[in-house]
Parts: sequence; structure tokens; C-alpha cells
Amino acid sequence: MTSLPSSSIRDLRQLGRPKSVALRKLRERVIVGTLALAATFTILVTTTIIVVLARETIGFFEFPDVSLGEFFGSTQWNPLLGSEKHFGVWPLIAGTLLVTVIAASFALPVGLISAVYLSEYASPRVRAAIKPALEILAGIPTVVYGFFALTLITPLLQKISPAFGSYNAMSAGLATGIMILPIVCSLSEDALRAVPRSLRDGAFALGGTRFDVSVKVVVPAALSGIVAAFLLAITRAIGETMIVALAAGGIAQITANPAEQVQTMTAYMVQIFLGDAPATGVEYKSSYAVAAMLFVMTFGLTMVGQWVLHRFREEYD
Amino acid sequence: MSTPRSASQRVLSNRVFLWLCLCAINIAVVVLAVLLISIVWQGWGTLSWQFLGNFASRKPSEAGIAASLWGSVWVCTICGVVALPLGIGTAVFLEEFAKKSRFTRIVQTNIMNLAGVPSIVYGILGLTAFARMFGVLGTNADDALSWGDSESLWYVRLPFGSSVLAGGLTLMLVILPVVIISTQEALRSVPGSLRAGAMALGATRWQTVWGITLPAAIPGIMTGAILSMSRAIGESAPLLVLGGILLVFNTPQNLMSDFAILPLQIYNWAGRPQPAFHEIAASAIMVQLVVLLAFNGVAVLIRQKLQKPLQ
Amino acid sequence: MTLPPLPNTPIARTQFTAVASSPAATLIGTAPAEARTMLRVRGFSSWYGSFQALKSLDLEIPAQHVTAFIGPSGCGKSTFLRWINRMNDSIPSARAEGTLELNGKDVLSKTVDVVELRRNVGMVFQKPNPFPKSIYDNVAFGPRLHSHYRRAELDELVEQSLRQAAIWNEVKDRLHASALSLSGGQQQRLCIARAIAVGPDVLLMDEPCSALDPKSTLAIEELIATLADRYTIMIVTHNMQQAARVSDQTAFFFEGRLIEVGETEALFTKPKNKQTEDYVTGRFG
Amino acid sequence: MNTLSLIASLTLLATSSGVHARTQDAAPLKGAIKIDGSSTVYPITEAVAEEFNKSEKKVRVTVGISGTGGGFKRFCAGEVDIADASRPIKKAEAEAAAKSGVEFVELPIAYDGLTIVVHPKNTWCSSLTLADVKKIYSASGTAKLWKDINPTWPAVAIKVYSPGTDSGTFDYFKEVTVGKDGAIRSDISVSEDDNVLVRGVAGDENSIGFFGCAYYFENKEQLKAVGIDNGKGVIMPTVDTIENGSYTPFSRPLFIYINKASAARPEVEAFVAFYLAHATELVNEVGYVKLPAAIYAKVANNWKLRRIGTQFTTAAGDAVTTPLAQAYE
Repeated sequence: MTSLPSSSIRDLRQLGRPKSVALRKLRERVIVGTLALAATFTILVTTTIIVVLARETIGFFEFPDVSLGEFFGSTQWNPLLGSEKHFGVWPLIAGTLLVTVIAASFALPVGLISAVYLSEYASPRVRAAIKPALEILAGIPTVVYGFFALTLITPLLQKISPAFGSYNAMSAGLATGIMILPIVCSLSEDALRAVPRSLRDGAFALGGTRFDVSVKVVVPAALSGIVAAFLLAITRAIGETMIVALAAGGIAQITANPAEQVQTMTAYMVQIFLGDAPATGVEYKSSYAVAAMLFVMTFGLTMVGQWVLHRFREEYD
Repeated sequence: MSTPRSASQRVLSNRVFLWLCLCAINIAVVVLAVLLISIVWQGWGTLSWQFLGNFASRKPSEAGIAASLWGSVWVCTICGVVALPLGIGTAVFLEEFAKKSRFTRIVQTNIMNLAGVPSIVYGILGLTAFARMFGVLGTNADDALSWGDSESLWYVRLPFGSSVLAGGLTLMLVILPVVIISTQEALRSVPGSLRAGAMALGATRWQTVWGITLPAAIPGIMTGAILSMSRAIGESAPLLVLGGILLVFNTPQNLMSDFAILPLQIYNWAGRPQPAFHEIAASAIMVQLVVLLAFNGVAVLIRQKLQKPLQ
Repeated sequence: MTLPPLPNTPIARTQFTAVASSPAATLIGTAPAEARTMLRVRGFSSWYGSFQALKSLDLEIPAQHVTAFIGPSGCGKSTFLRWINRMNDSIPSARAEGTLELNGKDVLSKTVDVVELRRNVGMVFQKPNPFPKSIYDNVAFGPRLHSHYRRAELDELVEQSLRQAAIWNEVKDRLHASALSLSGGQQQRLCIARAIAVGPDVLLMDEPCSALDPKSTLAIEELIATLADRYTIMIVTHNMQQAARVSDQTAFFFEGRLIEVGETEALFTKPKNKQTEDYVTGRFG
Repeated sequence: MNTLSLIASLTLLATSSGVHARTQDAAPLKGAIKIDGSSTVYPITEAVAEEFNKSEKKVRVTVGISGTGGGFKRFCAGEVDIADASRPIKKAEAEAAAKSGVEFVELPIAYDGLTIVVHPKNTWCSSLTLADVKKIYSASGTAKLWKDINPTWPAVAIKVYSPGTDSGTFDYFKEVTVGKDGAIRSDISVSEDDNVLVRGVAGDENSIGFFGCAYYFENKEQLKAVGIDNGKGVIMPTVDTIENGSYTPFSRPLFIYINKASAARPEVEAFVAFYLAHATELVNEVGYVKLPAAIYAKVANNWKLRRIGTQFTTAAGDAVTTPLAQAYE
């Protein structure tokens, strides 16, 4: 039996030239500092957004023909009409909400039911066929949905009823709904699949049908994730720009009629910025005030979504 | 107390629900099919090599997407070159270095919030911060400061104006949270035992990250990066704010060039009343979708081929 | 240069150690009287947040011996082990008080370079955790962190480490294959080779066999025996037979306290403490 | 239509031959030309830029559509080299230019007939008087339903489309219908992009809108032009009625304004020269009406002399309303 010469083993540490400890410590410091700087960049982004929006919004309210009272009190928004200018933000909010409500009432039920199907009913083969379809839908640029709304949904709606003009809230809402459908579906499915098998087995053992188990046990158990998915999808619908800029129209009005054209907050911003107007003038500044409103709304919704996730998260091991 | 339900009722509700499910799931598939078919239907006829090589034109038959395609390439390249290191760096810091403190919690929440900010708001930020530099350096037209020769690739002036550089940086803001979040997920999927193993050998945190964690997380990070980039390719609202819809007859020549991008070219043509423009819009959409599908295909490939079991 | 291949049988410990009187005695573990103290622990306590995991330990661990830490789950033995190479640093709520001296140097001191410390204190984990790299790169990872090597030097170092871990013969023909292609037992020996490669004085083993099948366990145990004359080994184990087989000295932990420590044979056959007796005779735990 | 397409093909021939003439004798130009302004003028500038770029590949021409007012704001701040305008520069704008040290050359390049359009399925309305238009568009107007204009017309709401206030078209329309101090009603759909207006009117049977005649000629199948009854009978917008001035009061000149400092740059000089040389053909091709040859000659001369300032506002700052030919006498 041969044995290792003892000396060669002890020599392990004598092999090689030691690296400089000081250099190692310095490198570590520099790298950690750089990475920390990168992380603070995101804070800088948020701060800059807030400062820019706040500064320009204040500038907007400093114009003599604008007041906070009118902004939140008036129901007319006509910044582009010379002496007849009105700056009441409600028509834009109403337009945004109308499109969002149409999108949500299509996408939320369809998305959730699809998610339940994928998670509780579908065989792996069906899932493997449908998942990519959803992923492709999720990856399609929104301008394509806008084109789809303009060239297919709107003509279709016009065939159904002559009340629909070439721009209408319904078409934009439906296209937005299609856009957020994959978000609702895949996030809800994630939440449903996170519910442990044991819970389902328990419900089946009590004699529940698959319907009972999925709708009465699994869905409630995954509720926080589903609500968060809904909120995220709604946030995306509110912030959607290209679809509404193409298909929703340009009249800022408060209406619940989906055949009417509406102007959303984002569509108004497009209208103003599309001209690349110089940074003066009350119309121009008004878009910052609208952007600030949009930011506050989406920020709030995201925060609520986060809170729901953390507050009502069901912990399973 | 509820009244007991008969078994047949329960079976019925089960049936009805299953039927509902099939309807719902088919909506997604049918919509996708209709969308793709209608686009190919409208766009197939006008898709040609000439269409890829021509610049925009007032005549639909002569119009092409050379400028916008190359504009997209420039903008997305700049976007990726900045967003990927910055985003991955941030994610690495948060996951591997930062102690759980108030600061990191704020940063984390902030990133989730940034992911929810509408992209058009980033457009406003990009316009103010990059294109105009907050107005402190004069108007867009003035070259307050400039480096290099306007003939060279690296010509830079301040403020950036509506240049590919400003456009790329603006898109970077949009996809940064996406990159960070997907990288964090990839890093979290690396088992802690690997980190412990490296640390126990006397690796510093950075050596652990560079030698072990990052290589192990590369498939996940790359998948996330590719998906973020495909988001950037399709994103148009922020650049619409930044540059408006400009008529451009050239491909970008340096960082300060004006540019068009593919989705905005689509927007421009889709918004025109003449059906001939809708056809070339559909052709452009086909090109865009092919690029996106290629990106997604690569992501799927990476996911399948590279993702080794780590334990 | 390459060394002649070793037979694939464990090397009996007697061939290396001058102090062991007989192979049988070595395996049962008789501590040599003149051994110097490697680890000195005085009044050592530690907390996770407000939970006190370790309560005022006093302990001395001799160099080039195998010490086993036994005790029921949650008794603090793993926590203690993780303090020795400061792996607990990565747990924000963990803190410790008291004296923990390794080779006469305070481990807990703020001025300690943990990198240097961990270089001297290798660790093997409960589940084999080879890096998703080649076998060669796994072993070379540690040395490369600390020194520059010429190609031949590194080759030699990798080979020596793998030989010491008694896995060389099994992997020498596929050094550049993925470490994940090895079996569980091989992976664990690779992890030991990896720990050896940086040239530590101390090897910490946290239940190194708990994830392995009996055959692999035996291989690791035999390996531990052969390593004991070069390294100071501390092993946490749930398995009392294993402690009895591999260690010279055994320490029994219970609810954060060190109940009893002594020569393994004595502790198992004539425990001084009632709790130790209950535990080693299998009345609880 | 036939005439137009004939003109278009002739134009192409003429343009391409002109292009070749230029490339052979000069080194390729470089640099960037920034143009912004009226969406009415945009089709002309777009066509010129496109043809120009076929020979001068290294010159980056960018054309924005901010509306005449938006374009002038940027032009007067020195941000762009050339402003497209569907009305003469206003006194306040000229003052802003002077303040920032911008001197400009004003060049009329075409006639436009501002066209009022309705949906093709609108069978009832084929002409309107100025008073009718005012009833529809002014803030104090009483016509909310088609019936309000003519009792025999249907009792459905009129959906009104208009260019935005930054557009020269809006300014011009407002002045001739509701007057300088009047106001346009506010419940209307506004866009700086004339394509949006075309789509809007084309998709809604009860709508009405107005824009430059090029957008009407381009989309003839989807729109129906409304004749103007200006007391001398109903006049339809055609090349002839616009050119001979009988399509009043909606016939008007279109302009480009060139920053004099920019004009010193060779690429800008070449571009404007190209613009004037090819205006005749390209103007007709995109659907506007060319100016009389005598006026083009004067315009070319003005450009050669770099004659600065406007000839279209009086000393008091009012726009000159007389026909172009008279203004140039």
C-alpha cells in the first residue's frame, strides 16, 4: 500500500503566490460601492419623476387662467380651444375609467376563469398548448393592439350598431382588455398553483366536485394573489397609451356610453407631446398636471396591490 | 343553515363551469388567431425586401421601414447596454449584499412601484432629464457642450435632444425595473447552500457572486434580459413623448442622430386614413412580431438548454 | 509531477499518526495526552434576536483530533459550529458573547479577517453542495481565490486534494465533467476535497452524512478517520453510532448548554451526567 | 383624379431628372435640417424632403407636425431651421423671433382651399353658407342638430371635428367664420393631426370637419366635400376655384419660413433651392394648388436676396387679407 508523502500534502499552501489582501479588500469595497450606487439610481429615478411632475404641475397652476378649484371642480377639459379653455380634469379621468372598466370587465372574468381552468382542470398537454399563446399575447406591442382595434374591432362594432363612430371607448376598451388578459391569467394562475396540494386533497376527501374544490377552496385560498393580479392589470390598463391614442378618440367628455369617443389621460398627453411643443404655454404644462394625476393613481394602485399581497398572504410551507 | 343540494345539481354546476372555462380559455386562443390572421392577411401582400430596405415615403407603395428598423436597433442597443448592467447590478446588490434594512426595504418597494408607473410617464422624465437636461443647458438646438466630431459614431452634445441616445436612455428607465425584478428572481432561485459553500472557502461576497451565484443564475438572468429587451422593442409611448413622430429618411449615424422606431412607424401608418397605409402598417407589424418571436424563441431555448439542475 | 495512484481502499489511520497505539484504539478514539489546544471556548453565548441559542459554553478542542457534537435537534450544536468560521455573520440577528479562540486568536474580534479565518477553517455541509462547475473547477475554486497559480501547480493541488479526499481514482478520468454528475457520496467527498484544497487547519462538518446512503456514509466516515491526523475535525452528528465510530472526543449539547464533554468512549460507556446517559442510551432525542 | 395622377407622374419624372442633375456636379452635402410646423403644409414638405433625400443621402431632414403655432414657437426660439405655416407669422411671434435674434425669410409656396367635409352617406348636406358654418362652430352657435340648420335635415346631433388651436388652419377658419374675438364651441373633437380628423369624419355619418384640401383630395373616397355658398353661388373646392380665388373665403396661401442664420448652411440652402425648384410639381402631387408662375419668380427672387421679414402683416400687426397676387405687387 502506497501512502502519500506527508510533506507534499502540507505543501498545499506553499503552492502559488498569495494574492494581495489589501487589493482584495479595496476591490470588494469599490464593487460594493458601485453596486450600491446602482441601487440608489432607482431611488433617483423616482425622486426625479416626482420633482419634475411637481415642479411643472406647480408651474401649470401658476397660470392665471388655471386654478386648483377648476382642475378638480370643473367638468370641462378644453385646453386647445383658445379663449374657451377649461381645465377640469374629470372628463379625462372619466374617459380613462370608462376604457379601464370596459377592459377590466372583459379581462378580469375571462382571465380568472382561464387561470382556474389552466391550474385546476387542464391536462399538461392542453396547458403546454395554451401557455405559449398567452405568452405571445403578452409580448405583442400595444401599438399592434391599437392597430387591431382600429382595423378590426371598430369596423366590427360599426357593423353591429351604427352608433359606434370611428373612434369609440368600446373598441379601445376591448383592445386594452385583450392586452391585459395574459397578465390577469398568468399571475392568477401563479397564485392558484401556489395553493398546496394538501388543501385540494382535503376538499376532495370531503366529497367536493372539481368545481367545488377549485371555486370554493382554491380560489379563496389564492385570493390575495388574484386581487394583486387584478390591481396590476388595472394599473396597466390605466396607463395604456398607444391603444387609446389610436382608437379612443379625442373628445374629453364624461360619458358612460361606450359608443362615444372619449379622451383618456394618456391620450391627452400624446396629443400634447406629439407636436413636440416647446416647454412653454399652459396647454403644454397641463399635460404635466395630467401626468402627475396619472402617476398618483397608478402609484396608489401599485401600493395597494403590494399591501394586499403582504397583508393577506396565506403562508403555506 | 343551508339547504342540502342534490348531487345532480352539483354535477350540473361542475359541468356548466367546465363549459365556461373552455369558453374563456378559447377566447385568448381565438383572439390571438384572429389578430395574427388579420395582420398577415393585410400585410402579406406588401411585405418584401424592398419594404425592409426603403425609407418612409408619402407613397405607400414606395414606403419602407429601413429608418425605423435601424432606429429600433440603435435605441434598443443603447437601452440594453445601460439597463442590463445597471439592473443586474441593482439586483445583485439587493439580493447578495444589502442587509435587510429600512433602506433596502424602501428600494425594494420603490422598484415594485416603478414597475407599475405608466411608460408614458417615463417618456416625460426622459424628455425633461435627457432631451432637455432640465433646461439648464439651454434649448435643444443649442449645443451647450459637445465632444467629438459630428461625423463620428461617438459624437455627443448636451443637451441630448431627441437623439437615439436620449431615446435609448428613456427606454432604459422603462425596462430597468423589469430587469431588476427578473434578475432578483433568478438570483433567488440559486440555492443558498452554494453561497455558503463558497463563503466557507474564504470567498468574499463579491467573489461568491462572481464565481458562483452569477454563473448559476445566468440562464434565468438571460431569459429575463431577453424578455425585457423584447419589451423595449415594442415600447413606443415614451419615445412618442420624446420625439414626436418625425419623418426620418436616414438610419442613425451617431449617438446624436434623430430617429424613428418601428412601433412608432406602425402608429403613424395605422393612424392614417388610407387603407394602403394600413397594409404597410400590417407588414411592419409582421416584421416586428417576427423580431419579437425570435427573441422569445431564444429565451425559451436558453430556458430549456442552459438551465441545469443546481442541486 | 504525479504521485502513484492510491488504492481505492481507505487508508488506515495508523500509517500517519504517531500517537495512535493501535488501529482499533484510533477508531474508538483515544486522545493523545500531549495534543495542543486548537479551539478554546470560555463563557460563550449566542443569540438569534432575543432567542438565546447557546448558553455560556466552556470547551477545549485539541488539535488533530476528531470532536463530535451530539445532541437533539435545536440544541445549538450547528449554531456553535457556524460560529467557529463565522458563517453566522450572514444572519443579521445573530450575535455572540464570550471567548472563542482559534489557535490563540479571538475569532469573534471585529478585526478578524473572515476570509483568512475561513481559509483556516474549512466547512462541509449537511447536503453535498458542489458548485455547478466541473470537478476540477470545484476544487480549484478556493485556491484561486487566495493565490495565483501556474497551471502545473494548480493541477497538482487539485490532484492532492482529491487524493486526500479519497475520490481521485473515481474522478481522475473526468476532471472536467460536471460535478453534478457525481453520486451523492462522491459529491460529498468532492466537497471535502474542495475544503481541503485551500489548506485549512480545521475542518467543520455539519452532519456530513445525513443526506447520504449507508455505503457513502461509510466511505465518508473512513475518510474522516484518515484525515484526522492532519486536520482538527469537528463534526456535528445526529447519529451516535457515527460519533462513537469516528470521534476521539464527544461533546453533548442540550437546550443550548454544553452538558458533558469527554473522551468518546468514556462518554458513551460511563456518562457522568444523567441527561447524557438518557440521550446516549436512546431514552430521548 | 385623372388630372392629379397625370400631374403626379409628370412630377416624378421631373423630380428624378432634377435630382440627377444635382448629384453630378457637387460633393455630397452633410448635416441636419430641422423642420416643424403646420400639418397642412406637412405633405408638401414631406414630399420635398423625401425627394431631396434621394440625392442628398447624408443630409438628415426631420419634419415634425406641431401645428403652425407650435412650429413658430420652436422656430422663433431658434430650435428649428424651417417652419411650415398655413398662415402668415403673427406680430407677437415675429417679436419673439426678434427677441431671440432670429431673422427669417418668408416664402409662400402653395394655395390651399380649406375644405369642409362630411361623411359620404350624409345625403342632406351638400353646401353651407358662412352663417351655417358659424352656427355649427361658434361657441354661441345654435346648431346642435343637423335639423337646426335646415328643418328638412335629420334631427341628429352634429359631431364636430376641428384642428387644434396651434394650427394655422384653426386660426384662419376661426377668423373668417366667428371673427377674431369670437370663440369656437368646446364640445368638439380636436387634433393637430389631420389624419385623425379624416378618420373621425370618415367613420361617423353625422360628423363634420375641416382641413386643408390635400387631405380631402387624398381621401376622396371616404369623404364628401361641402360646397361654400358665399353669396355668389355654391363653390366647390377644386384646383380651379382655389387657384382663381373664387373659392372664398377659404382659399389661402401656405408658407415656409426659413431662419436666415440656418440659410447660410449649404445643406439648408440646397434644400430650400430644391423646394422652390420642385414646388410646382410636388404641390400639385400632394393635392394643393400651385401659385402663379409670376409669384414663384418673385418668391425665388426674395429667397435669392434673403429678404427678411413678412409681407403679410400690416404695420398694426393684422394679417393682410388681400389675395396673394396683390400682396406681391
